[in-house]
Amino acid sequence: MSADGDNRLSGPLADPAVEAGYPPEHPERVGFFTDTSVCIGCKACEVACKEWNLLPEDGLELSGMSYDNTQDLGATTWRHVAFVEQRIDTTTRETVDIGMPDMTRPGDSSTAAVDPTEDAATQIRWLMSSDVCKHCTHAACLDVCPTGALIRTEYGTVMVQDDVCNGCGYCVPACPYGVIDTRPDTGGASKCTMCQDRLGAGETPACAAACPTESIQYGPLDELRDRAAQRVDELHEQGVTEARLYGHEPTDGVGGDGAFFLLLDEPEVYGLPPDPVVTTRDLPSMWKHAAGAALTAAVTIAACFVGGKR
Amino acid sequence: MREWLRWPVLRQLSGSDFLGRGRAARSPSADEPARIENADSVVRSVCPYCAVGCGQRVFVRDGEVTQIEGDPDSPVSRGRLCPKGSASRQLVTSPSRQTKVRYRRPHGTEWEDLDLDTAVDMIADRVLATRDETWEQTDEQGSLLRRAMGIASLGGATLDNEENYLMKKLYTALGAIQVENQARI
Amino acid sequence: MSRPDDSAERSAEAGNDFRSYYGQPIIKEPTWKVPDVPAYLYLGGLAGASSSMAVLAELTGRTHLNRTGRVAAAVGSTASVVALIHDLGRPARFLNMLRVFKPTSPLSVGSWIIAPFSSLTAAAAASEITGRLPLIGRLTSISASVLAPAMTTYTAVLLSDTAVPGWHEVYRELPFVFAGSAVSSAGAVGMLATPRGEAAPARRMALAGSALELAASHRMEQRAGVIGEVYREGRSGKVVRAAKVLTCVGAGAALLARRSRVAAIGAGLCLTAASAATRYGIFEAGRVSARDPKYTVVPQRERLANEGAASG
Amino acid sequence: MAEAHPVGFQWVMEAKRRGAKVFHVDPRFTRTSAMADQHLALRVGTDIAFLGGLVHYVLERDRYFHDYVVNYTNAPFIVGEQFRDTEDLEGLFSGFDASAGGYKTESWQYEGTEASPSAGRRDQWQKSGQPQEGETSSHGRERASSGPERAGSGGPVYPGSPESDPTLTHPRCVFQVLKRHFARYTPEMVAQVCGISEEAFTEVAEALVTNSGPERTSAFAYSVGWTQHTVGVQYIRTASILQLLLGNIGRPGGGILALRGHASIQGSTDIPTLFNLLPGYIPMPQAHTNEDLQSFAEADGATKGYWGNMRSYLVSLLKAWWGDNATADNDYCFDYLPRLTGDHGTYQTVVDQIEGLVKGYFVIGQNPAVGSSNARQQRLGLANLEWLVVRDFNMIETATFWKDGPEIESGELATEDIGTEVFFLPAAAHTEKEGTFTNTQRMLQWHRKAVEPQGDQRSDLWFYYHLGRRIREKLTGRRPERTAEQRERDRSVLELTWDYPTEGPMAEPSPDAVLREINGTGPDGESLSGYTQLADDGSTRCGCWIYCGVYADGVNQADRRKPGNEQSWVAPEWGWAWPMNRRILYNRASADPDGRPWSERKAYVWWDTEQEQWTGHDVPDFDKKKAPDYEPDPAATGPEAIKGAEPFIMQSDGRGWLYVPAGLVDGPLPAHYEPQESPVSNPVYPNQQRNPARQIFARPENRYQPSGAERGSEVFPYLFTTFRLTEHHTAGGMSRWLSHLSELAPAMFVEVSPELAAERGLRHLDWATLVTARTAIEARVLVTERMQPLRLDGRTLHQIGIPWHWGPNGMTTGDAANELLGVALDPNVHIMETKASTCDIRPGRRPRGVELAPFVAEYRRRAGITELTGTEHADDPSLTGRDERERGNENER
Repeated sequence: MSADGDNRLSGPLADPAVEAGYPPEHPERVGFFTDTSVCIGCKACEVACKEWNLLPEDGLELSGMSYDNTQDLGATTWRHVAFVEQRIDTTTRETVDIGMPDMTRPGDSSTAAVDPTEDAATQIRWLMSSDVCKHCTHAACLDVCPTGALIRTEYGTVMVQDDVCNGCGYCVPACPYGVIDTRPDTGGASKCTMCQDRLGAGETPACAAACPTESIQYGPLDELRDRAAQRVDELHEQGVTEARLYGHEPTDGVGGDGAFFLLLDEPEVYGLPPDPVVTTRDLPSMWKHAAGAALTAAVTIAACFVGGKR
Repeated sequence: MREWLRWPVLRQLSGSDFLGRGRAARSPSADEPARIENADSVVRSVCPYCAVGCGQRVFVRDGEVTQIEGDPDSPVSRGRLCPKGSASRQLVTSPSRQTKVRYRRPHGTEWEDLDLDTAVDMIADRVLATRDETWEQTDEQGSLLRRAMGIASLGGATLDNEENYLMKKLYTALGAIQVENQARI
Repeated sequence: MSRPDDSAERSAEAGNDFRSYYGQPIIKEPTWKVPDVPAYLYLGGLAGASSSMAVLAELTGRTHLNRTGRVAAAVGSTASVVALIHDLGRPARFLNMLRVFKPTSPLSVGSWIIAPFSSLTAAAAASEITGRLPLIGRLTSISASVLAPAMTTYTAVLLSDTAVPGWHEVYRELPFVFAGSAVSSAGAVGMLATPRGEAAPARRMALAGSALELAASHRMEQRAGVIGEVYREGRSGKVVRAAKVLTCVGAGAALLARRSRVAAIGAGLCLTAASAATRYGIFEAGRVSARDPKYTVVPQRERLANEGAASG
Repeated sequence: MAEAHPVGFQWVMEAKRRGAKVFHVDPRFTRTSAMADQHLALRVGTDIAFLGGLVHYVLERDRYFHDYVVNYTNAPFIVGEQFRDTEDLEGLFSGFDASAGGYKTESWQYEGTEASPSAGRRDQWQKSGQPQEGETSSHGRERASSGPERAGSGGPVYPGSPESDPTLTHPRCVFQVLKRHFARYTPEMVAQVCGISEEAFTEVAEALVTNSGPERTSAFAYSVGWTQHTVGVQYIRTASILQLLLGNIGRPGGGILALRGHASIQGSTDIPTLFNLLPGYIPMPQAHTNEDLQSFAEADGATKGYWGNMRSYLVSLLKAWWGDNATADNDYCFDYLPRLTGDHGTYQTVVDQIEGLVKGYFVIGQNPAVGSSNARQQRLGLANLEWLVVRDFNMIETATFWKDGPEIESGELATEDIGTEVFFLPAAAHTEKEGTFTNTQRMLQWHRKAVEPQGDQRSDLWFYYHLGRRIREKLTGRRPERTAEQRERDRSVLELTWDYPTEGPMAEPSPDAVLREINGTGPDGESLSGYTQLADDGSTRCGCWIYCGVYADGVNQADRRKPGNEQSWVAPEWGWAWPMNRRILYNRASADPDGRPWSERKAYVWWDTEQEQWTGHDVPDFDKKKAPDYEPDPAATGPEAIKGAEPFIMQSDGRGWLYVPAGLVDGPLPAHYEPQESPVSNPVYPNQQRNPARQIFARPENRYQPSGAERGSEVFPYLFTTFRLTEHHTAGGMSRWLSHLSELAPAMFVEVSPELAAERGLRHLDWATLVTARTAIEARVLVTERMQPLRLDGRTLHQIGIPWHWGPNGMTTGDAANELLGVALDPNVHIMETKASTCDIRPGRRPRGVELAPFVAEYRRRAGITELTGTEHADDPSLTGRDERERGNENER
């Protein structure tokens, strides 16, 4: 699309704020590193976020998904703690999903519970992870927004300007993580702003400020990436070989996330896509194909006028 | 004309944000100050839920609590709060909180309104009547009892020490001994 | 991403063996409403092809067909805008669509296309109906026709440029499906509203559009891999199949339409319904693919496995 | 801890980061378990067996901290010949009186001493020469020789010095008694009782002992999972024994940490809204033993340790309350204090409400209608009052029981028939008033006022101040018409110091002035700086002696807020901890007998030989100038009688007690007894199923269930325990009304294992009904592998987890777990057993309306429950006092 080549739509990008027109002396890019290995599932992040951003309650439903009654991120839930109950073989570190307990009456189906004494090497573990908007380096929501309501901020984060958004909803299916949504009460799109206003005041985002165990760490993204790499090494040394980072690579499909994670299992187990790609990476190709199709249509129509009246 | 010049498309064309993904598309709302910045006062407090005693900062504007968050200075909590502590603003500003005295007369089927002053006065009368009615000066053997067994109280663990102190002092002087709180439960 | 060595193997087991978070969707289902957005898609395509048809009709002296095309383009594009506005969460802020020009946003690009296009076609249609300012009418009609081809396919990009597997993974074929559908829908309207004598190009458009649509659809489903399921199975699959049947029937009728007014009307109605159903079916298939985490996880896992195989 | 105290848990995570191992012992796999290195799923109610196993492990392998044990504990003291252990008496200690359901405790004493419990109970014993154990009144037995009402205050006292054997070899020394007593608690026994593997047990035991000693310390953190049992006090005792043996008390990183659940539950114990205490753990006087100040205080005056100054503390308190009216001539108004005659605890009070004895009830920030055990019993009590005052934020169940309580729904009560007059007064929140909370570390923190309360909302300080003011005005006004007797009665009220300054339009009394009164003043009216300044001659005033110093130098020390990162890791300049701002109690034990730190790594407080005083990171919990080699004069009393090498200065011998010669009513050592209701026969002492001295109330609304091998126990085959969730608070008064919390845990549920679900046909997310002898409740089912069946002796046992936050009112509603529980109490502290009981569970919703009572009655019939069920060997005033006719004619409600 431009002289910068692919960088404007995908691939590693050193400074997304400059890309979005901010002068080079803008503040450092900040982000979240969520270390799920120390998350205690207290949901302080969820409440602190709602309290600060004045978000309403959005459902009093017992989900049955372990202790997760929030269920997903949404327009009025900008932090969501996932709970995964599973078995792990302590020698091989292989995990066995438990998932939602069978909704049928036990005995009616063949999925009888595993006898825990059968395999002494497996033990129960309970994964908890606080999910949030990833503040992608290449943010599809922002790219597809027709009004400029979604913008890149000077901190390299992505936010919705509520006074601009007309509720077209395009950002909703564009997000590869299923983060952003429109609010039924206001009609506008809404998601984590990384507490843009608090950042302006020199404060930490509400969720990270509340987090009792420093599972949610906020800071300059480069620092967080270093810290995360160290933490993974540490866990590997302790035998937690399944620890891995998610969303930290600038070479990934979204150019790296502004909010990345240390996970203890595959991303999809936490409801995260295993290999997200910003949809606009393919936009040039899409337009090429569309142009070809449009041309085809034009030519076809023209051809239809060639010839007689038959 | 000025409105027209603020049209982001013009900013896109004239500025560094040709694609309109940042600076050019920015609305003044993106720079609105945080409500903790324009608070009239920031009050140091302590979380009212469990006994860890996390520090809280209470932000006030126009006589209303606008935000409650952890106090980073506290060596107990280092600025952190659990979900309950984080919900403190909702606790104190919740519209479900009662603001008026409610009264139910004996055998009544509905709540009634009652003036606070009248309520306290009526309670004082009840206390004195029950005290006299159930007073025990001595037991059968003549040992001093000096108490009123008709009055009991439950509560204190969520209150301030000063409040517990006045409660215990007043009850003891009245001879009410069945004074208990959550520490027993 | 660093991950255990065995993960690639595990994920390589394709099909239904995938892991998820309690079966919850990973991406959000579009909030776009029915019939607003399918109508927007259909009407935009119809308007675009109709505009081209009008200009060519005028050039070739087919006044009725010109009139039909002009009116269809104007009504279609205006209704398309109305449908879009109706779908907005905050309709009063429709004009914010022109607040910025976002080359990265197909909806922004589309808005910048549809805004002049609908104005021009409206002017052209007004001139045609009132008979006033014919020169202006002609100029606006011709101007609109420059934008017309884009009108037929930009909505395909609009859908493809999302994380919805059923739309994104078929971004190469989808514009051709839309183009074919647009041409055939304009042809259908041309057949319906134009005397048979002038309607030959419309009939040909109906046939050619249908052929293009069917061919592109077929190719799309072939190439979609596991995601192709959403175009074959369930409710969305039924709608897509119905659209195809209607297209075939409509095209067959169009072959007879030269001789029969009834056939012409039948073909026009069938193809109009087919075109609308195509848009609706594709819309619905996308929603299904968004709801089931399988369509997000399995293709991504396959991609990773392939990358792993290539690099490892 | 991660569940109920998440922010406190950050320090566990911090320790873990530095290499600490975390073991979580809990019947349920919780959020804490998820973070622990190992989770041990004990059978509910078996912690004494588990901890006793650890004690056994330490003793058997000689892994105790020898120098610490010999010098700082009562291990060398010789126990009297008359003492018989549970080993000798098949699960009972000597002195048990089966007819009274309690112990005569004098046989537990040391040789050569006459141990007696406490000032509050002693002189009756001294006068008669014979403890009058077993007397029963309507308020429970007065346990003259044990004084449980005083046990929290620092232990009983005894004159003289016990015989001692520093070699620890005398067969009757405490150490040897301990060894014999815990010999049964082998790893095999632990496995059999608790349902955990021997390997898992050994791993914990080994980790614990290797992480204790001069270089390392281990800590125990507990909460009501330990206290809410019929043997709750003995749970803590077992942990104390273990930690003393390992040398983990009084040292950094050690201790037994109570994680308390309410903002000032510690404060409301220190300044007690509790029947048995006066501020600072001074016991309330007893009718039959404390006739005057002299007899109340003198025994303490003759003893060692800081309780020797009891008279100073009490006289200063009386001076604070009755001011100039309290003089030496009138015993400083000692006779204005009402007297106790037994248990006047909250569960006894509810019984008295039902019996019509208690007529007026203040409920202040509590919600007994759903928050206390046997909630129906609580509501029956509320319904039988003349008047009720409820002060809270929201319309809690205790305020609305007459209108929409479960008994209205079931038809048992009708609104029109309930004569209770109810006053609901809206309360001010913590942001709307100032004052101090005392946190779980004994630290007072002042919270400042941010905004004014709205409408009729007032602080409780306002309410009690103005209520008192009005009462005094009325009494003054009515004085002419009062009889002489009544006027005498009124003097304690009218002469009370009640002149706090008020401010603002609401006339809010000054909490600052109250805190100054609590701190105390000297003859010059200036604030005192510490309790050592208190005098027994009426020259000082102090509202709570342990809080003396909180206003030292005229400064509100509780309001100190020097940022944590600008001071040492002990952070002594944030808030103020009692006593004397000491952050670790008995910290003299962090140094060896010579006053040197046990190790550099664990240095905390030590003797500075150059300065000749104690110094360190914390305020030394010791006489600052008392040298380690100080030997008291044999005739010395009070603090002067404590040696320079005896750290436990509140104890009457300066030592930590492995064995408790007096002060407890249910044994000098802990022994495993099954909970009041258990499906298991006691494997440790087969002839003694339950705590023989437990306190129960066999009443129609409080029926007990058969246990173990008793007929009918199979009707209630499942164990259950109640628990808290992170997302809610206690009985829900501060969480169920908040949307941001309610949405996180939006429905009452129970946790069951997949195996139990299969056994009972329970479906995930469907409804289940839980039944006990009291009633039935319903809840949604969460089937989770976090709940694991136990295998005991080839038998499978299922445990059910029940959160107790719900009730019928608020934003998220549900049946209260407390409906299920009966009231059976620990006899020392009268705390109920909520953490272990039995029930049945079945799919579907519970019967509603009039169908509920017959449904539950049928369960009782099937289990053969009578009023005698589960009452053997127990202390139950209602049993001995009851009519034979009623006994024979079981009237089930």
